[in-house]
Amino acid sequence: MIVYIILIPLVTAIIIPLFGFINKKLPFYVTLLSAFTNFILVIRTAKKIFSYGTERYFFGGFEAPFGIEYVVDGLNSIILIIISFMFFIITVYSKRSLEKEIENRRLPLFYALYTLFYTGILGIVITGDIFNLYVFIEIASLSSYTLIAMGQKRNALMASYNYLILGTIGATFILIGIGYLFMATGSLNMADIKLRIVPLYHSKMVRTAFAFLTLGLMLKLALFPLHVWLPNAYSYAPSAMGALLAATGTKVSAYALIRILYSVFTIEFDMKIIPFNQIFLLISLVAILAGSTLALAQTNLKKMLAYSSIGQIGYITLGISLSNATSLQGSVLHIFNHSLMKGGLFLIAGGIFYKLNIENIYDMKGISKRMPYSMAFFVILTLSMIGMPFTVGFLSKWYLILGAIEVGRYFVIPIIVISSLLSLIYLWRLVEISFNSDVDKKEISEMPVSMMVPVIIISLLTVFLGVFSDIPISLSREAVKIILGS
Amino acid sequence: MIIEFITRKMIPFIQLYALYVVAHGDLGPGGGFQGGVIFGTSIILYIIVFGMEKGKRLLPLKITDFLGSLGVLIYAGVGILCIVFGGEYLEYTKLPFKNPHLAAHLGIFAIETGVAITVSAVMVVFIFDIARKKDV
Amino acid sequence: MFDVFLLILLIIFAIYSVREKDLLSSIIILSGFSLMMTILWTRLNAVDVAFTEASVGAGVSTVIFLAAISRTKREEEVGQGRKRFDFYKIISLFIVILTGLVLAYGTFDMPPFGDIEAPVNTVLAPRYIYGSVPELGIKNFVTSILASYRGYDTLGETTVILTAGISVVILLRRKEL
Amino acid sequence: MSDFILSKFNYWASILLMMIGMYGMIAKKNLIKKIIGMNIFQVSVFLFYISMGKVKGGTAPIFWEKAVIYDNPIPHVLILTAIVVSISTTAVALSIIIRIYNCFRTVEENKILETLANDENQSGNNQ
Amino acid sequence: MYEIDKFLPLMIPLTALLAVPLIYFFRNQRDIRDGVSVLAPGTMFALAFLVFKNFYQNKEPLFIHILDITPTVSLQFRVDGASILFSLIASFLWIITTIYSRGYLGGLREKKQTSFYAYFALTLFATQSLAYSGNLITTFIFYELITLFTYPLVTHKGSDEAIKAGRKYFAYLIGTSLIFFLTAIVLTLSLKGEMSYKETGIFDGSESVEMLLLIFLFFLFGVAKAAIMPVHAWLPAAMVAPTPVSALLHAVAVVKAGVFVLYRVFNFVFTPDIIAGFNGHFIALTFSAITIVVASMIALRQDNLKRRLAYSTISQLSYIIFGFSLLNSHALTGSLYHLIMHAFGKITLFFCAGSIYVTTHISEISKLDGIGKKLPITMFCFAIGSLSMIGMPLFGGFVSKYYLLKGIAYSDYQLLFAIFGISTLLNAAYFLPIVYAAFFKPPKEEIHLEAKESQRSMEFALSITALGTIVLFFVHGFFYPLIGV
Repeated sequence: MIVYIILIPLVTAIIIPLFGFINKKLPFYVTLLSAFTNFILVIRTAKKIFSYGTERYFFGGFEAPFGIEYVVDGLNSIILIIISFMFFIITVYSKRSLEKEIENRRLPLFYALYTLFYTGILGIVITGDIFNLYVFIEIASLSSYTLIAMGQKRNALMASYNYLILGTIGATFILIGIGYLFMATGSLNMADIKLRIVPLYHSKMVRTAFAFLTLGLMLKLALFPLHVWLPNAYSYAPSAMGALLAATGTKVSAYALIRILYSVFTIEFDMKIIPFNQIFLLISLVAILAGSTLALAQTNLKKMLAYSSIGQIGYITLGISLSNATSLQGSVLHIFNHSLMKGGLFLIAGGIFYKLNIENIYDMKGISKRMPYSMAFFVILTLSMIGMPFTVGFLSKWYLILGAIEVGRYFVIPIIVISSLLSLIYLWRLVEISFNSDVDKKEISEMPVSMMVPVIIISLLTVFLGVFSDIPISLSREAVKIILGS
Repeated sequence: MIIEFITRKMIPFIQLYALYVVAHGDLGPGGGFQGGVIFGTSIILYIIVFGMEKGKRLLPLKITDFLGSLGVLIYAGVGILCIVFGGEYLEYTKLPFKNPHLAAHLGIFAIETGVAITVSAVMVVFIFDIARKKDV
Repeated sequence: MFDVFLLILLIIFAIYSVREKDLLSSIIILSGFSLMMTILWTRLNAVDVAFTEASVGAGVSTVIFLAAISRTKREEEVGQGRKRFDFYKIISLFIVILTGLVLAYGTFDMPPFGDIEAPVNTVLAPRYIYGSVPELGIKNFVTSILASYRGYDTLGETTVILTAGISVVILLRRKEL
Repeated sequence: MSDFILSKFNYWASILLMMIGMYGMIAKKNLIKKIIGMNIFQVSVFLFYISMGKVKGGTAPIFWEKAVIYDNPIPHVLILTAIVVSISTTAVALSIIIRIYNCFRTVEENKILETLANDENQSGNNQ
Repeated sequence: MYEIDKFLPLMIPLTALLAVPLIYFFRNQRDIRDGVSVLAPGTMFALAFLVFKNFYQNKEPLFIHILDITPTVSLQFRVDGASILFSLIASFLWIITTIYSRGYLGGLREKKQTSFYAYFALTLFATQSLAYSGNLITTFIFYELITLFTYPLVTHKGSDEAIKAGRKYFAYLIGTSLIFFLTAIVLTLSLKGEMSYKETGIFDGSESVEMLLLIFLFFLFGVAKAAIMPVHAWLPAAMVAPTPVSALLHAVAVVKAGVFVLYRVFNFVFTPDIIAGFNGHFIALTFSAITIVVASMIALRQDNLKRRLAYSTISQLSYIIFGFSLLNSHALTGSLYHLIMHAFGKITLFFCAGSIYVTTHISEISKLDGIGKKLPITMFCFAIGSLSMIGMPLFGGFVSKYYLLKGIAYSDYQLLFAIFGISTLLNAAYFLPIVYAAFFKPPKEEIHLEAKESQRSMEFALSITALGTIVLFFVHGFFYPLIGV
């Protein structure tokens, strides 16, 4: 019953405020419980999917395209797995850091919104109906606006407002695109549209719809020229929320983009009818370089991580734009990996802020004396970010490079290498500074266990999946099968 | 003075109309959302005329917050009921009534009520919290 | 013809409410805009939507707008030292016009206004129109779709409202203001 | 020709409205003005949807014995949802604006940005 | 039996890896900790010897497939003569170095000794794995790991200067390997679809000459650990590290790892014939020759003893590359011999430098006058080491140089004898004056010794290695089956 994947968090989100009336601490445990239940449910569903194939659910018993349909297939089950996992992990982490950053009487409502955000992104991933997609995008966006505005500094408010403006423009573009598409095909169900769109390849309506849908999603995805909202939003939000956004927000948009490109429109439409891939490839490469370069210019740790996310999003779109099986596998893998790695890095940044109240990199001299374990895991995740073999980061980059070679775009390789170097530089900066011991020896002050454990789990997973890599690779292969419809 | 009198007399009718709109969503124009907004508007009107304090006494904030959640809960709950009675989510016709049409009517009425409760509560919250000058 | 007149009026109102420096009057104009939109939609037989827009667009949103400006500034300040050639404005104008052109480009393949043969009216609509009464016994098709066929969307919609409510509470209900 | 224009006029008008609203959203520096623009933008999108649902000689989509053709109810439903979304966004945006006003004592974007820049400098000096 | 064969080589790096938690666990009992870090290399040496025995019985190389990272990228070991040779040397010298560093660190009362030993063990793990790695990607992984694990050792002091040097170290090694080495690997894979070493070479000469040349150059300069001239600057920078690190890692493990990778590239990725086909060896010869001469000249002008040794290391490494690129069997034998001989000689010299520093806090050559009276054993061993470096008969250095000269004679570049002449003279010019000054010049100012107690272990260690250089001259035949070409 895949409908429960949404219902559990939704109902949790609704009843959390009621628990809040009873006790201010209770909502956290309720959230944790539902997150865990949901994770288990997702895992079981995914198991079923991978053995028995795609599963569909018709709401109200009205068969598609007349009713709203939920589809879980190889592609979105992998996304579901990573999202629910990261949500669970970050919820474990969130207790202490939120108790520090948010005053306690506001925690119940905060957790309610937090779970609503989760509901929204799950809905985006799981739905098979294009208007339903819009509704859930709005749920996720609205809650994230507020959650970002809950940040401590007053920059948070402005960041949230800018995100709101741009996000609303993006969502409205998506709505317009849906309108044109609906007008051209008369249907709202993705699979149905895909069937009906074939004779309409040359219709101007369809092309406009395509333009607006992709544009709106790129805004949500913060692809390079449209990234302006992302860095502030990520760095001024409460630490846990920033981590959650970095781990899931853009990934979900990337997934939605893949869905739109390959399951609503068809691959030959993207490739042959319109010169989409060339443009998209160009944008992605620019994004990769620009993101890494801008990250180099930052002194605030969280901001640096946020800018590096912009570069990493470039990788994901790069794989999409090369659009052969290998590169798409690289893309899906990178969605998975980057969610893991960047989530972990943000958690560590949040931990440093929690213990020492510093965000600026150059104030972190000799921090490896004070938080040795955190820095050790930071190094591990850094290696994964630059694509060191034995870490998951390697897999995605490797597949992207192979994909680029497959279609003979050799110039992609140096760009990937250069950006890896840049990311090495801007991440290693911190490691180096933290090794510097020209400061008076301080006692160890690590972050509390409930914040440490998630970091440990993520880092170990980064290495484990990098070594025993057949798990992510087989999952992503299933996903690519779905994308290319074979 | 006069305004207060008129409002006092008017508000019940507005609320009655709101209920009508909610109830007759399946026959004529209107439905839970519109009804909810109108109901909320009646309270907003009350607040505008008699001031925030009286308004709060009429409808404490805790209640509105609670109602806001309750409405959605009703909606989701009806859906789950449909599953319990062997249908898909929100498949009203499977509800245990003597004929599917009646089931559909009642189910839809239930969710419309849910929508109406949430909407009216949230509308009131909007006014309470956005229009409130000082903390009350 | 009346529709055309109404549309032109709408455009004028929109331009005014964007250009007007006094926020209060621009909000009033906005609510007039939505009222006219309501009329237009009634003429297009979208009674439910018109109803909603009347109560929300002209009603609630106006009230909260007014409340908001009563708590903030009322005038939009004319940017001091405004250059005659404002680069930012030019850029945004360019973007907007580009968007409009793309949208207009899309309209050329559209079926003419009110065409019964348009896919919109042939693919899904009949099933709803002719299925609603026998299947569910609901006379108002909008309600039947809203609550039953696409009931799940409505659940999402209600959730959105709840989200907004929680957001407003968590943002504004605090001592330090 | 004229009927061609008429046949598309609703769409074009709505597109024009969208452009106006979007311009207000992007170009205006006043935060509340941006939200007003947002409202216009979204409402004009709704108009676009409603127009596509109109059928010549159709009656309102409510069962009626004498009716021959009904207008298309689907866009109406979609727009009902979208209206709700738009009012919710407006409310959230306005509450954020109020918070911003309480922190910065202004709702003009460029002034706020100046203030933030000053904050940055001070923090930079402190380090 | 055969299973054991497969299992033994894996044990060797694993032993080093197992040593790490033990070292960390006994961080408070200093003696047990040091015991562990003597025991571990001892075990590894024994294991390596067993592997050698098996290899001696059945001559053919042994392939061990560990796991697949992706369908094309797999982790793979290959046990053959060269790898056993390398692993034997590395594990043996680690024993000595541990004994030495016990004295050294004790003498300087270093902090953070535990982490020092731990990273040491990690580095040795990576080095051993690299010695046995059987395809390009495995080599690459452990190549990078070596850099990572040595970084904390280089920045051991944690001072700003050390951090800066560490940055240079890191930038050179990781930068080149990511830009050139990895690209070369990817190109190889995309051309041939496989990466595992073969006697017949991965390339079969059917590829375009330009492509081959490009890949060859990428390999040559991508492996910056071999310190060929444009990419050598990291090695002097790394001398801020404590002397045991410079001794074992920057005279043996790290740099020899680089050279070892080049050996694989020259003979198992390409083959001599193919390299000759696109004149790659000519470029390699030119660069290595230049490096030999220029590095020696720079060494001449260094006053800091460790820096002088570093530059001499650079030039000596190029001997080995030089030998590879002569493309005949004699030169190859010479190179592999030089791998051993230089290791012993140079580690002796570094040990001496270290013990001088510990006991007298002198690191400049100009202050060494008359130190021979104070530290007779040390300076005597220093003399032995230098003579071996120069290539005197009765010293190990002679053997390798002999084979290299033979290689030149069999190649068609006879005029390269000149290079050898010059460089040998230069070696003599920058080593012998030190020895002379140490024994026969009167001391400028009074030198007073300290840290007597730590002197024992250091002198023990360095005399063993010095002895080694002499012994190797007589028993070099013992290694012939490993080098056997």
